[in-house]
Amino acid sequence: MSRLAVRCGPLDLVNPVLAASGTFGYGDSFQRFFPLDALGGFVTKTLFLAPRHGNPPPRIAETAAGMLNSIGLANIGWDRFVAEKAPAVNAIRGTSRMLVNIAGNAPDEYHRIAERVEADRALVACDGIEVNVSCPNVKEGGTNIGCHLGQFRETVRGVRAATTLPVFVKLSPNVADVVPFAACAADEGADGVSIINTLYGMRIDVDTRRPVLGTGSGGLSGPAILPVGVHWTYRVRAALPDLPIFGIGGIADWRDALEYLLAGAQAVQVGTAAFVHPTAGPEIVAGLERWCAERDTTIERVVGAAHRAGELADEPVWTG
Amino acid sequence: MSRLAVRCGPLDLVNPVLAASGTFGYGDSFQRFFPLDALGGFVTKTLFLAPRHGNPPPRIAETAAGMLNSIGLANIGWDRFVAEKAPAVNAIRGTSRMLVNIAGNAPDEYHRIAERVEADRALVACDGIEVNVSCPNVKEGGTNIGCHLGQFRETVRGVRAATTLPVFVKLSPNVADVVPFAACAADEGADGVSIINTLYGMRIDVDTRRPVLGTGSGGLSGPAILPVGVHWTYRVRAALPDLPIFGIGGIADWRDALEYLLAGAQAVQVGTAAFVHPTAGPEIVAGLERWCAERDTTIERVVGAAHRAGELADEPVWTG
Amino acid sequence: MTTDFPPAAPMAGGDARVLSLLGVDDVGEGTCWLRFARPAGADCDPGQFFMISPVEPTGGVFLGRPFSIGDVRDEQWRFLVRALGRGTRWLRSLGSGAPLRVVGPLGRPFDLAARPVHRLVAGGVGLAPFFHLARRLRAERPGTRIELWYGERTAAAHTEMDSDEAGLFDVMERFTDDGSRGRPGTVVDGLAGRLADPDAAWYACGPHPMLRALAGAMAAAGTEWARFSLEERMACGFGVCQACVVPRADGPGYRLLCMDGPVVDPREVAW
Amino acid sequence: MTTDFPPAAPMAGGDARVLSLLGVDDVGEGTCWLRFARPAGADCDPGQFFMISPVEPTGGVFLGRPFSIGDVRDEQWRFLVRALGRGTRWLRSLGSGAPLRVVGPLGRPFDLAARPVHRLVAGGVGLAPFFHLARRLRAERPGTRIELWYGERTAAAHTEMDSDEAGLFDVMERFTDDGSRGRPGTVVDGLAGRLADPDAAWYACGPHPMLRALAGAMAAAGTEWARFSLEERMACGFGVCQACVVPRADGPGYRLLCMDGPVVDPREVAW
Ligand SMILES: Cc1cc2nc3c(=O)[nH]c(=O)nc-3n(C[C@H](O)[C@H](O)[C@H](O)COP(=O)(O)OP(=O)(O)OC[C@H]3O[C@@H](n4cnc5c(N)ncnc54)[C@H](O)[C@@H]3O)c2cc1C
Ligand SMILES: Cc1cc2nc3c(=O)[nH]c(=O)nc-3n(C[C@H](O)[C@H](O)[C@H](O)COP(=O)(O)OP(=O)(O)OC[C@H]3O[C@@H](n4cnc5c(N)ncnc54)[C@H](O)[C@@H]3O)c2cc1C
Ligand SMILES: Cc1cc2nc3c(=O)[nH]c(=O)nc-3n(C[C@H](O)[C@H](O)[C@H](O)COP(=O)(O)O)c2cc1C
Ligand SMILES: Cc1cc2nc3c(=O)[nH]c(=O)nc-3n(C[C@H](O)[C@H](O)[C@H](O)COP(=O)(O)O)c2cc1C
Ligand code: FES
Ligand code: FES
Repeated sequence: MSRLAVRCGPLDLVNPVLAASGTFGYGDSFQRFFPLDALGGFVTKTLFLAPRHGNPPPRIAETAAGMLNSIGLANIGWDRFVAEKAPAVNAIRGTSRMLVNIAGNAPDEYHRIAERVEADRALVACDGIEVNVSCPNVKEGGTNIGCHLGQFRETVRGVRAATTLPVFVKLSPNVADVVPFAACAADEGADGVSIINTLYGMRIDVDTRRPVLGTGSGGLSGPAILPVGVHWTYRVRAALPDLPIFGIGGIADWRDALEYLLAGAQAVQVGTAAFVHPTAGPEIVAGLERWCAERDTTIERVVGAAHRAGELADEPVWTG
Repeated sequence: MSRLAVRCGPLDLVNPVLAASGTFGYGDSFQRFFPLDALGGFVTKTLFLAPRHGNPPPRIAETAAGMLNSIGLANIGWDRFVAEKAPAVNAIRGTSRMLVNIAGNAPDEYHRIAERVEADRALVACDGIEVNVSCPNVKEGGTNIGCHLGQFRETVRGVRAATTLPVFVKLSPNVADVVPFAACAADEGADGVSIINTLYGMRIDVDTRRPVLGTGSGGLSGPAILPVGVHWTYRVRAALPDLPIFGIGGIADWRDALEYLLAGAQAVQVGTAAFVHPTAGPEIVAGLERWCAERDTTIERVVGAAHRAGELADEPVWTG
Repeated sequence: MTTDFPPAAPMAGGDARVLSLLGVDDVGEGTCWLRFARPAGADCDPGQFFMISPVEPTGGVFLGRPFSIGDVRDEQWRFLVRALGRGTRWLRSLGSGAPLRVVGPLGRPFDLAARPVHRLVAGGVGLAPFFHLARRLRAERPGTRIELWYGERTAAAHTEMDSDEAGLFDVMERFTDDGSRGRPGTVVDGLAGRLADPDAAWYACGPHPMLRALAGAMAAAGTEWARFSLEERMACGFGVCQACVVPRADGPGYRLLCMDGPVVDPREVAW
Repeated sequence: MTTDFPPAAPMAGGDARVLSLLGVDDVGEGTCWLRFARPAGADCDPGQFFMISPVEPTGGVFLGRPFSIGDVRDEQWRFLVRALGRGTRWLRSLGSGAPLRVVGPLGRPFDLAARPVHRLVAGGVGLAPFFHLARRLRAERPGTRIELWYGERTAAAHTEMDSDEAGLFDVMERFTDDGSRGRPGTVVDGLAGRLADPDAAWYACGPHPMLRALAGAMAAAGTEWARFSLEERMACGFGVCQACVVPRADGPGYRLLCMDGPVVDPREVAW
């Protein structure tokens, strides 16, 4: 499938379709549906140094062509991941790339887990780190690190300093402009960015008259947010043409994936769609292969093509 | 229908359902579907002092449970509105409230059109002004006024100074936090806020390999964004319990409207849904009436009810 | 969108209705007639259009699709629909009984010329409005000649007509780009030399490049009386969303196709 | 979501399938059997569940809904579905032939006790898993007595059973809260005094308040062998989304109901 082979910064991928963090477990959950190496790679659930129980239920709510989640980054913690998950995943992943997604309660916790990932490289055959900055900074009154440029910079800098592994920073759309965050990640030596994480959202149960989610608000994902992710992917590509991008948000079929690639992402990550349609990822790979073959082209040639006939990102956006 | 009667700041409304700006023309377009006073009120298309032709087509794109638009605030300008539209609308609007939505290319243009609205009060029987701050500031390199607190404050201050009419400020969701903008509007003497305008979004045509919209990006609206609007309505209500709110975004039926009311909006505005379902507004009114009657309650009592059993907005949002 | 299933019937809404499909009949490669019972007392004129959408967003289809009224026959409203993208493929996949939102009639109809010859020029599914138009011309312009000039890419794409439909036209010239049926080449080529005919009124509908070419040829030939039905993306269909703009010939700015059209004099448009 | 209509068939995906409905049969107020042809070679155990969703988001229904396997009969997979909200109402409104995503079997099944008496305790649509369970018990625990204790709010809500279904149970005790059918009161009331029975194994499924009450009564009575099938919101059903948490009895934290359940020993859960 060399039409599909693509480089995303330091990573070479057999195809441009990965599984997104928090929707693929630790890599060992989809065996029943397809072999791991059907995908170009996958990103683990966000790992903290210590395990987290996560938020009280209900943790999900349905929305029009999407869903809300308030999982609360429940995870087994780094040590259990190394002991219980890594050996099996190392064995089965084949050609698929594994990115370990990390986070903490404050910038220094990010740095510490990044050091552990670096230290445990012999035990965990991971190909890179994805930094989930969309977390409240517990030590700073809960400001979301991914929405605050200063804390964002501090977080990325420390992670970069802690490891020589490829580092991708996963950006939050809950900001006025994603571009400065992407630029900051690039300044700080990140190898690329992942665009986007979930949007803030809430549903209210009109019968109980309370928010559906146990925590009130959560993160919006699914087909509903695809245009938001494509918009920011296009903008970041226009401003930083050399910065590798994972396009994420609402991808459910190969056409959706192609929109991100044309907008400038080297590869995409599929999340929510895999809950309702577990084989969405491999079907997207097959669809892209067919599309490239029919046009005798390759993914490498398609990436960013939407910019070629003239840049549309310099203009301010007049809606309404 | 006194169960539905509600006060939204200085406005008293026969029911809490209005038509949103840009989706109802100048008030004279829905006669063929229902009489104007079936709604509590309506907001005009955004008016500038001078007419605007708007953006090159295509101006819309479909998305999952939503749409993008890049109309570019095409409008007939204040003078033609006064001469050609206002007389007819004054005559037919009955009990429905009319808000004139205004904007400009820079803060001082907002101030000038607000002065005109004030000066022409005898000619245009409007009940208030809604300020659409989601516009690029042409004199400041196109920064979106609604996403920049300094320019936002300057804009609201001047409009407030120019008129004694009720002033509602329509907030953009394309910010890290909507609450400071709502607080700023309140500081500057606005009578209330409208939450939310469209989110930035893009679609790409995989056949032409170009963005679908003539301008590249546009504004996302429709059911897809409902949870985003409910989230910010809830957050603003929690932070500023006395600030009147119009809830907007993705409302297509009475349950959707009720979510905004429970979250803390005194009234709602229906936009995109009316394109595909022109009678959505009156059907929502009927649904709310039924719901209130069955429970022998009133809209006034329902507003903000989702906060009563304990506030969920103080906590940082842990998604993922 | 959390409406109950089955969807609640809408309140009296003038021209906004939920109608259930009577049937979907294939009449050539990817093209079908969508049929609805004509609502009591509802009328529409040739060249007007309707916005047709799912009652709730369905499989990525949310907005209404604009379709010209194709034919009014046997107390039915009929729409000739070619399955091209998401929404039209979805419509074609429906079975009878499926509920759909049908908003209209909308827009400016064809006006009827007082001329002895009416030439209806159709490219592809641009054929749609001409059945209803031909019936109207027969009724209101008796004794005039009605010609259909109809081009498709290839033979398989040609819409099959029953005798009643075919009988609406005194003359029917078929064209195919590949020569596989009727005359080879485009309709516009086929009309070369005839455009100055003072007896003829011209009604055209088809893809934009075809209409642009025809408008150019007509300008050159000095054609006096012509009406084109144009297409642009539409969200509402009744003048509020400002999506459906076409550049106006007189000065800068645009016309709203759903209000000032879809039927226009080609001289009103900057091509 | 821009998949073509009709949806492309999925690639071989293990337990992820698109199946078309064989039929929807109403069997009592708002309750129906959804029937599918059993895919060749596919098996599932009593107490396991499936995630069922539209092939594409439809009318506000996007996520899969979890349903226990209700019965496996006539080479069919049958799901007993009560229409409560958006998705279940939509499922009930479908006709035969409708394509649906059906992912599973998922989760931990009922294990079968080695006891002479099996008491199946059902509240409302919690009845669903017990047809398949009773068949399995008949096959693997021959000569034991299978009792169904089944409560509903009122008579009209009771699921009607054909003779084959009713014949699965040696004893059937029906209850209604309002006394309109069978014994008055809740099943849990009806069981008072029996819970210590050393010959009995207990299998329960129903609304959370009922199960909480039953778990409390069992703890008090020192019931030895019981299995409950619980409910929680689920996005995936196979352990990746972390939505389906129930508080664990041992220390803080949660169990994932889709992996450690849905069938649990009531003593594993903090009620
Ligand atoms: C006034 C008018 C009358 C029409 N009459 C007919 C008719 O009788 N029969 C027929 O088959 N077609 C007709 N069309 C064209 C028809 O509306 C489009 O083919 C249809 O909207 C395409 O939708 P889709 O879902 O297949 O394509 P998609 O690409 O999935 O549509 C995406 C969006 O783009 C819009 N769009 C795409 N192509 C067009 C187009 N050519 N014109 C307008 N909007 C478009 C869609 O409405 C939708 O909003 C008419 C168009 C107009 C404006
Ligand atoms: C393991 C398991 C087995 C089940 N077996 C059956 C069965 O055999 N028959 C049957 O009728 N019902 C069963 N249920 C309950 C069924 O899943 C819900 O009634 C259904 O999800 C409600 O969806 P809705 O669209 O009607 O409600 P909505 O309120 O529209 O659903 C909104 C969201 O909440 C979720 N949700 C709402 N109520 C429940 C609930 N009680 N449990 C889990 N998720 C819920 C939905 O799945 C959806 O994601 C089972 C639930 C679980 C967890
Ligand atoms: C086609 C279109 C045009 C719009 N024009 C305006 C406008 O002129 N001024 C404005 O304040 N908002 C405008 N809006 C935004 C709507 O008023 C509303 O805030 C937004 O669409 C979200 O609500 P909805 O999901 O119900 O449409 C427009 C929206 C659409 C879809
Ligand atoms: C249930 C759920 C859990 C998630 N958990 C994580 C997580 O742990 N870390 C992270 O970086 N993103 C997480 N995400 C975000 C996704 O990786 C993805 O960025 C987002 O959902 C948008 O993509 P999608 O629309 O394809 O789901 C989660 C999303 C969902 C729906
Ligand atoms: S389609 Fe909305 S204005 Fe023409
Ligand atoms: S439902 Fe997703 S983990 Fe249990």
